[in-house]
Amino acid sequence: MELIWLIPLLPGIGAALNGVFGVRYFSKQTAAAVACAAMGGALLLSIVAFVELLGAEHREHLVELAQWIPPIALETASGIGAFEAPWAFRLDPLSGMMILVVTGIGSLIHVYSVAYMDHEPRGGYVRFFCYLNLFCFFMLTLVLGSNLLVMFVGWEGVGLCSYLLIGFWYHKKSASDAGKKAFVVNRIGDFGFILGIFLVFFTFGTLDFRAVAEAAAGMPVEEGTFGVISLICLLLFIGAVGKSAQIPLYVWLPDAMEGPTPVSALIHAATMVTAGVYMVGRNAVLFTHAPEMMLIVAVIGALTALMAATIGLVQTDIKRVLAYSTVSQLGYMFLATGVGAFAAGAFHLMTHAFFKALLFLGSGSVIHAMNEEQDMRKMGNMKAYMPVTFATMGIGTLAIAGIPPFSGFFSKDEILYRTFLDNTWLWGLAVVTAGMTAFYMARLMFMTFYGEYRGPSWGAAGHADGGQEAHGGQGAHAHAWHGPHESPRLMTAPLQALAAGAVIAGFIGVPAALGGGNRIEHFLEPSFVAEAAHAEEGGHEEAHLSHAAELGLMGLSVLIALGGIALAHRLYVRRPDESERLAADFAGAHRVLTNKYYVDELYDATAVKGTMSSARGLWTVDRNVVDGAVNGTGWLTRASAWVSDVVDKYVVDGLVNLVGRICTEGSYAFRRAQTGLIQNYAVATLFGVFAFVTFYIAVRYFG
Amino acid sequence: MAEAIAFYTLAVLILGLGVAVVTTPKTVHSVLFLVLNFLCVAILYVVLRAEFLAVIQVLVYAGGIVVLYLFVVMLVNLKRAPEAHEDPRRLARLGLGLSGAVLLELAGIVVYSYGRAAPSSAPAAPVEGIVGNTEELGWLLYTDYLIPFEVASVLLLVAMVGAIVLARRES
Amino acid sequence: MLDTIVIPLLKILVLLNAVLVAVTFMTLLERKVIAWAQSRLGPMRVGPYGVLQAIADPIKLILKEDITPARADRMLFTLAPILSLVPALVVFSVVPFGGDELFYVTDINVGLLFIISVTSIGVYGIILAGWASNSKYPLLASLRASAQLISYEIAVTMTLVSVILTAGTLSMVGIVEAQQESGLWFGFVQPVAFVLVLIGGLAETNRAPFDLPEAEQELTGGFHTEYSGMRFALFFLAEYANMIVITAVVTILFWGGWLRPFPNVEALAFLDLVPGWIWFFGKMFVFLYLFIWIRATLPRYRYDQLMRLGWKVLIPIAIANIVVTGVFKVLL
Amino acid sequence: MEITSAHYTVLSAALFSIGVIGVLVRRNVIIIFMAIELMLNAVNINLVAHARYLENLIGQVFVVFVIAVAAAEAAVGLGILLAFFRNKETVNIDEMNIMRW
Repeated sequence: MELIWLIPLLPGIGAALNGVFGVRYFSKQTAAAVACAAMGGALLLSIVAFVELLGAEHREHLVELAQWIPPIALETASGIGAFEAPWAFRLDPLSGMMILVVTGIGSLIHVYSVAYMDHEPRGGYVRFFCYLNLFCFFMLTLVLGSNLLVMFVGWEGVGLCSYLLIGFWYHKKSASDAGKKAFVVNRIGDFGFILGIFLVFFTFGTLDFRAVAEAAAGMPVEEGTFGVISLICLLLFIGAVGKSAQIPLYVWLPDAMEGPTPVSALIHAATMVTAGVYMVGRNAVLFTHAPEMMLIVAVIGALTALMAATIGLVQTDIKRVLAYSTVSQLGYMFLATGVGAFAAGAFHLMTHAFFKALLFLGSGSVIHAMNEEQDMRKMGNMKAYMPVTFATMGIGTLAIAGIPPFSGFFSKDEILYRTFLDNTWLWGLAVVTAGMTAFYMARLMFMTFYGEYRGPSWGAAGHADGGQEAHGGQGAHAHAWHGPHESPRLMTAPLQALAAGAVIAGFIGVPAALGGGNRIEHFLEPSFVAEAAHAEEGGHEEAHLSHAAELGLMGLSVLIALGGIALAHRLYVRRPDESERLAADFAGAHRVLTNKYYVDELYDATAVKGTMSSARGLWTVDRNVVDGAVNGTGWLTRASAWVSDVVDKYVVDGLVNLVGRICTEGSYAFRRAQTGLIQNYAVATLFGVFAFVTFYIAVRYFG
Repeated sequence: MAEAIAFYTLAVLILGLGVAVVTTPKTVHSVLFLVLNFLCVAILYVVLRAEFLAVIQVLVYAGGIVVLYLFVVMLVNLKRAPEAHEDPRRLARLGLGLSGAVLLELAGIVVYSYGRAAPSSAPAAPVEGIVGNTEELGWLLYTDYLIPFEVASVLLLVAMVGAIVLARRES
Repeated sequence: MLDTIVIPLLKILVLLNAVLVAVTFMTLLERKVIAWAQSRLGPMRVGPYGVLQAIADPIKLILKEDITPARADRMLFTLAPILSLVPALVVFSVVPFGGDELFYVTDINVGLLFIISVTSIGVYGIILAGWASNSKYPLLASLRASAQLISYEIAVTMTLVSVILTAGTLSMVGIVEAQQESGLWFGFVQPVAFVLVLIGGLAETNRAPFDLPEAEQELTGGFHTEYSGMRFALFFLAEYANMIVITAVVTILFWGGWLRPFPNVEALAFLDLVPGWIWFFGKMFVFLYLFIWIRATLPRYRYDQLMRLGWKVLIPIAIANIVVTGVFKVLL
Repeated sequence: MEITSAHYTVLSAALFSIGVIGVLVRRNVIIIFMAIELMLNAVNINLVAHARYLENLIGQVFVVFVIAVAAAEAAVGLGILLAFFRNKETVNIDEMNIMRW
């Protein structure tokens, strides 16, 4: 456990090697080997650390590497405090779980990428692995950071890597635009986050999570009021909203699908976007002391889940469906945290990481097979071509739909159960969302793998057709497409591994109602409560329903999920024409959904246009008022300068010239005195003597 | 009485030789008159009971400085008359008039003031008559005026070095 | 009246005549001595052993035509020999030939300085003679002579400072008395000074081996080339008078003047039977003879050697002598 | 007919004026130098006379210094004169005005 600092550092070294030397010297194989080795090492270390953590009495370990910011005297709410931040990493159940997720899924995706990015030219290939390793470095820093500031470093770092990787194919305008969009939207959230950090320091005089939690535990719960903790939570939540793509800042995530698919899988499904959830969980004590904020979090989570799910119903781009699905699932997680089920949120985070990464990688496999074709309408009957992908994606779909015994069922059901306990309205929304999730995922599966093949015919013609949506690197090499085919072993192996994870990951959280111990919740519990509070409230009994009622709820959600799958089967497999009829019948709603509720347009019209027009207005003010003032001042200056000039020319210059004239004219007279005749000078001296003596006589004898 | 005779004789000689120095057209004659003038001054010093200064006057002025002048006169081998060229702008007449005026003024002051105040008569000559004040002067020079004396010697050294540097031919 | 005017005038008269007579016989002595040195007889025709030659020579010079060169500066040409002789004679006014007041004209308290300063006037005679002749050889010779005189005058004067230090007075009589008190002639106390003054005296009188100004081979006769008759005689007189002055001064300063040898030794008191002035003239005669002897013996110096000897040997030695004397004076 | 210090003062002033006239009127630099010496001597006469009449030897001490300075002045002045003469072949002060430009 002492070596946990190596966990982020190994990918960092890998990134540095690839970035500094690799871009110039490494072959593709070497770069991939370096990156994968770094991740593998990190995974190994993570496993060892996690095992050690499980065996430890006190499940928390702090490693302080170095002083980062030496103590600086700064004012806080309670007098002058010392602002300091060490480079410190904390391993506790939550971060332990997270590093396993990050390094585990990260490693698989690295392996997957080795094959997936094979078409890239060497420079881009190395760059990709460099970025990927860098991302892991920052993500692990974020996860392991023991205080808000270290976390913020990781937070910003993953933002940067996200930007770099979304815009990986930077020659493509949509990709670079998407990267910028992600970056800018994230900045809004980060703005809130860093303000929250300031406020945390101002309030508690420290940035260490544990210290903050202990301090916050001593403060009263802000029931019915909106105090300083609520404000902190609001600000932190804004950061989380930006990073985890919640209303209203989710718009960047669907666009982020412009990046390579492994990136979408790793960053925009499994790890980075969950950082918001992780951060809220990290500050669980703060949030539990701000019930009003909890409600807001829950509502926003539920609304996001529902909204994203509705959009996902009609999307045709395979990755966008998954993207909205991700947003929706993140909404679930926030819903969980909002209702106080932090462990459930984290549990869902983990399971989601498995099955969503699986789904993304599967979709990537399909896209790969279809020669970069992403539109589901041009697919179909893919199960015939790529059985492994079909099987694994099927498992992922069942998992996300919440069909027992796949992992999604346990985590999602835990959330629904806890939500039901807390707020039935929200529970209703969540259940509806679950149904929709099942529907659109099943739709995705059916459109892609069943039915007739609708894609282009392979050969020379297909190549041109597929090339239209292909990324820039695709056109660079003459890779003849020979029709859909199963992906290479390097890609299917991670799929299979993830599928296995998607199947079994749920079993660590089997609820008590099903005879399980819900071990994950007990394992994670210490991370979400203050130590003092933990000891105090250890025996506190939470409200819960009877096992029967719980089982009833489970059955209901499974039923709804199955209903959604069945509906999708009916609409897209048995009667495909019916779906088109439905779309035509509800053309208005369909259009709204297809256009994602016009949110982008709304933002464009309000935020972007508003900014632009206010800028233009300010520009006008600048041109007319400020410039006018400046010009007026200038005119005044010129006028006064003119007056000064006239005075200078005729009065001052006149005086100066007069002096000069006098000197000149005088010199004509006086220069005659310089004869070069010493005796004349002596005569002058003598005249002085004469004058002096005369004066003396006059004063002495006649005065 | 004797002093008066000596004084008037010497005064006439000194002034006459002085005028001769200034007016003689030939430089060598001028130098000669200067020597004679200095000798007369030396005698006047003896009259004034300053034997040491008298001897020094002869030794340094007559024997040293004026010989130097004589040397220079001989070394300066002029091919044309030394005062051939005259600058029209020179104010010789004005200078002459002014010096005369100053002299008259000074004489007037002296005569007038001494005529009013009781003129100080010479103190009685020492009894021994012939014993001088050389030792006394030596004491003064080497005690109270030691530093000026040394400064004067340094001045002479500097002058010597300077004269050698100036007069040396560039080789 | 008698004391202040008549007696001194008488003394001066006697002294002048004595000096002039002495000078005439000096010329004879020189001719004789040199002749003997060269195994000749010298003047033999006029009087017994040519003794009257000393009178014949002046008569010849006086009777000769007195030529003034056409382009000479008449005034200076006339003045120069006088300027040359007068200082030489004036010096005798402070030279005491005996301890009694009878034997000196006056004894001023700056006697030695007086002698130095008056001798320094003598140089004018030579320079003006050369200049007034308006002739190239005399001018060159006069410049040489004056340079030589001035150079050696410095050396001699500095040497005399050490003697003055030893004696503690500037008065000539006082210096002799000082030697009587100390019981030692200063020649034994200041041997270096004696040698220096002797050499300097030779140079100041333009005697061999320092007779550059009169070097016949180079300058056809020196500064007085253009002179003849009585004016030449005056230069002649001046030179020998200067010799006598130098010997007198050396006698007084270093060899006790009119004192007998070992003046404080009572055992030699019988020597006092000889009058002081005879002691004085005897000593003088020895030095005069020495001067002539040197002339007959030594070859002439080259001009640059002469100047180098004066400036680089004699003056440093003289300064060192002053320092040593001063140190002893303070210590004893 | 007693000789007072006034006599010496007038004599001194007269000799000084002769020197001044010499300096101002003559054009031969050597004679000008000599006129300066005359002026110095006039000063010396004054000093010695008053040393006697005031029975104070300081006047004579001062004369010693004046003579020393005169010697220095003569040496340097004549050195300059010789150097100048070597370059310009003149001792006429009216021609010594090259420093004017």
